[in-house]
Order: sequence, then structure tokens, then C-alpha cells
Amino acid sequence: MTIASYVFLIIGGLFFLLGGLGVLRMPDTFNRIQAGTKATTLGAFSTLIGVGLGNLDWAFKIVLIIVFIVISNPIGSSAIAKATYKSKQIPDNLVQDELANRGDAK
Amino acid sequence: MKKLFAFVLTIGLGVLMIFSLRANTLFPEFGDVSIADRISALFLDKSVNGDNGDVVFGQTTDAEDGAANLVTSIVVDYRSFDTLGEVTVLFISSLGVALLLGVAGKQKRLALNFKPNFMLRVGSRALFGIILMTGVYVILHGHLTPGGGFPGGAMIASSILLLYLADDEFRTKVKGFKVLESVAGSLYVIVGLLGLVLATYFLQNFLPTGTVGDLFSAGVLPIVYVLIGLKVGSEISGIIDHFLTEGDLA
Amino acid sequence: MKYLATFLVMFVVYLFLAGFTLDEVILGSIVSAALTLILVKFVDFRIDWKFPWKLVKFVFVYLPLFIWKLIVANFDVARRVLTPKIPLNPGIVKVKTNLKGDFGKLTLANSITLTPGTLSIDVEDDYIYVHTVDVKGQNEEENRKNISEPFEKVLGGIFK
Amino acid sequence: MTNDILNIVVFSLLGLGVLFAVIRFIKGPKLSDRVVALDTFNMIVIGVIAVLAAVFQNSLYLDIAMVYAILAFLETVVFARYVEGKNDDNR
Repeated sequence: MTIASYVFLIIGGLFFLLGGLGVLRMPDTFNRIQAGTKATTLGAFSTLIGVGLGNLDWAFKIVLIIVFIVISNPIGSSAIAKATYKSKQIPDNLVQDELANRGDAK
Repeated sequence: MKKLFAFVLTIGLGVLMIFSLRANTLFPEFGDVSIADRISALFLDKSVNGDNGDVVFGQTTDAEDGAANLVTSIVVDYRSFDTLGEVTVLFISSLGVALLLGVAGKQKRLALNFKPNFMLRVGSRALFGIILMTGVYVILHGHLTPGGGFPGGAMIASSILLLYLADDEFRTKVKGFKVLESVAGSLYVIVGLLGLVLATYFLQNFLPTGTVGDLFSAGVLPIVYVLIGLKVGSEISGIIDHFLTEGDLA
Repeated sequence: MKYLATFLVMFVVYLFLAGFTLDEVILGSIVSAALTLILVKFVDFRIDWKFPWKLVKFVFVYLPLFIWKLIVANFDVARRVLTPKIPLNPGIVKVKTNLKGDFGKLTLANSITLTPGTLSIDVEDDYIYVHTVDVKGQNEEENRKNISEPFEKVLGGIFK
Repeated sequence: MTNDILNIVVFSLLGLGVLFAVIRFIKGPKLSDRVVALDTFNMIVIGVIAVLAAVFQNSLYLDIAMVYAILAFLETVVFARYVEGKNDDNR
């Protein structure tokens, strides 16, 4: 059980590292949001499962934390993305922008 | 002349105080105090009334206040009157905000620059329940875990803040907050008076205590924390509401 | 029925937080009942008799797909991050959805954010505005097939 | 013994993630980049707290992780509101 727990913890740590690296290396804001959100969600998922496997009494609390993170993380990212778009800090490498020609655009 | 008189009076009072304290046998000589007898060491062992034994989690029964969290037993048992004062400070600040920003008559939301998107609006309704329940959990387990009435109340208020940020149209009913706040404050004083009636002192713990670490173990402490949590939560929510609304001038 | 649904959600959240002992069940049911009386005005979801079946379908059909897509998405991110010159062709496209309920759309948008190379920015009426790392499709239909098709098929049976 | 080494490995991975997020937070050319870096940083800190719970075998850290997750989400929403109000015209 300890071995499985540590396997999940190390996978989680790798994905957290990947998230940090993605936020650092990606060239524009939207891509940074993408890399950060995906990698940290799976990282938190995997780390918390590892912690739960280490001590099965905590399983329910860990399920609740995972549910909260999986719901809240994409919502937070979309809020930042919308705010970035609205504040006109749009990166100039977009090849297509269908949000611009919407009815009430800005 | 007046200043000289005041000077002499002060010196005289000081001399009088020193001599009267020297004559008092309860007050030890300077440097002769043994720290082991001081009351703080007894508080740490929670044995103010009895033997100086250790408190063991999950085994000790009928400790003086039964809370596993030492800070909780200090804050809402030994120094509960102080906590009543702290809650009053918060009450006065929320009253001040209400007096400064509250307008008689109809109120409406401030026009914000922030337009919440769909995902935030729907998702915050789903997350509201989890956040509110976590606040309630933190309050109810204040005597077992780090936490208690003040952080739990702040969590409840933050769930209300989330609804305010996520929905343009949302408004809570301020009147309900005011009623809840007043009722919680009065009940705190009534619990204190019950302590005076059923036991000896104001705000004394009059309910039986159980094993340290159980849920129902700390006598009156969880009740007091629930009241503090309700009061803090409703006060901070009221402050948020006052900051985000304005009188309808038109 | 609305009361029962709210009560159950609150009760389950409390028990998950506090653990399943007798004391907690008693206290949790009291607290959940009190909160239900306060909150029931703001709740507008209702459960019907098909709810347990839908829950089973959600857990055993949707969640494995979701976790699989999440893992694939992470390896996609890893590939992009670790290559020396990051391959990008970004753009914002709109995708039509057939789901009607609010929570269905929310789940779809969340899923889209956590799948390879996409990030949903906003939902408006029937359209989800999605930022993609790599714009492949030329028109709406192709984008829809690429981005939201697998989830829509599963979620259509669960949410209205 | 092996547990100690594995703990050190896990904590180094998390620490490097935090380091990269902080570098982006300091560099970030625009405000929204900083907010994204802060969001990532918060998620990694939740992971650190959860691993601490496993190391010390103490479930109180999970309560702290839950509360931190809630506060991180609220922080993100509040900063998003701040970013949106801050247009380029009045900067």
C-alpha cells in the first residue's frame, strides 16, 4: 500500500512540476492558463489519491477535496481567461477569433 | 501650585500602594515567585481545580472544560468575557459601516465593471453549498481542530461574497442578517447568565464534559462557538452587502 | 422533493468532511435540516426517480472517459512544454452544444477545459467559446466534432 | 529510510514547481500572467499541504488543505474581477 501511495505521490509531483514549467515556458497568457490548469488539476488529483492510499480513513475527505478542486479549477481559469480577454490584453498570435464578432462584443 | 499638589498626591498614593502591598501576605516578595505555581502552567495542564496530571487525547475524562484544542479552551472558557468584548468590537465596526454607508429606503447593487461569465455564475451555485458546509464544519469542530467561530464565520461570509461576485443581480436580505446577529449576541449573554445561575460565575461551563477528543465533550464551548460563528458570519456579510450597494438616488 | 434533494446534498457533504460516526450523523442531520430550511428558496434543481440510474451512469461512464481525457491532455501539455520550439497555432472558436440545462452546460465546459489543447472561455446561449492551441477545423461542424463530440454523447443521456 | 528519500524526492518536485511558478510571477509581463502564476502556485501549495498530512500522519492538515483550496478559488475570482476592471486605457 505504501508503494502505491508513493507512486501516486511522485506522479503528482511530476505533474505539478510540469504545471510550473508550462506556466514558465508558454509564450502567451491563454496558453499559460491552459498548461497551468490541466497539469495542476491532474497533479492535485494524483497527489491526493496517493495521500488517501497511504491512510484509508481519510478517503471521504479526500474525495470531497478532489471534487472541489476539479469543479473550481476550470471555473477559476475561465474567469481569468474572460477577464484577460475583456481587459484587451489579447495576445497577437491568434489565427482566429470568433469571440470578437459576437453581438455584444465589448 | 496646582502642579506641585498633584505631584505630592501622586507620590503619596504610590507610597501608600507599595506599603499596603508589602503588608499583604498573599502578594509574594520580588524574586520569590515559583513559576511552577503560576496559573499559566496549570492552564497548560488544564487542571486548575484538581491534581496536576497530564491530559491524554481520547482517554482523559472530565477535564475542566474538555476541549482538545488548548486555544479554544483559553478563548471561550477561561477568557470568554474577553471574547464577548471582541465580538462587540466587530459589532460596533459593522454598525459604523451601516451608519456611514446605509441609506434609508430602496437600495440597489453598485454597477461594477466586472461581468461574471456563465461558468462562474452556475459553478458558484454548486460550490456555495460545499463552502457553506465547510464553514459550519469548522465552527462545530472548533474544540477539536484548529479553527472555531471566527474562521468559520469568515468562511460563511466568504461563501456569501462568492455569490455577490458571481451574480450581478444577487442580493441577500440585510434584515435577516441583522436579526440573526442580534439574536446570536443576546444568546451569548444569556448563556453567560445561565452559567451564573446554574454554576458560580458569569460564562462558566455548566454542562457536563466527556472524554477529551469526542464530539460532544466540551460542555458549553461548542454552543458558544456556534453563536460566535453565526454572529461573525452575519456581521461580515452585512459589511460586504453595505460596501456593494448604494442608495437608489433616482 | 426539493427539500429532500437539498438535505441529501448537505448531509453527504457534512459526513464526507466529518466522518461516519454516530455522533456526527446525529449532528449532521440536525445541521443539514436547518440549512435546508434556509437555502431551499435558492435551489432550483430537482431529482426524479431516474436519478440513481443517472448517478450510476455518471460515475461509471462519464468519469472514466473524463479521467482518460485528463491524462491524455496532460501528456499533450508535456509534449508541448518539453519540445524546444513550442508548436502553436492558437485561436478562439465557437462550438454549438445541444445540452439545455445549466449544470449540463457547466459540466461540458469544465470537461472541455480539461481535455487536450482546449480552454473554454465563456458560454452564451447554445455556444461555447473555446480557445484551442491548434485550430484544425475549418467550420463549426468540424470543430464540434473535434472538441465536444465525445462528451456530448455521454452527457446527453445524463443531463437534460 | 527509503521513506525519507522518497519524501525528499516528492518535496523537491513540488518545490521546483513552486520555483517555476514564482519566476513567472516575478517576470510576468502583464497582470493576468501574474494571476495565472499565482493560481498555479496556490494549487501546488495545496499539494504540499496534502503531502505534509501524509508525512506527519495527521488528518488536521487535510482540513487546512480544504480551507486553502476554497480561499485559493475565491482569490482567483477576486483577482479576475480586478484584472477585468483594469483596462489598458487607464494604465
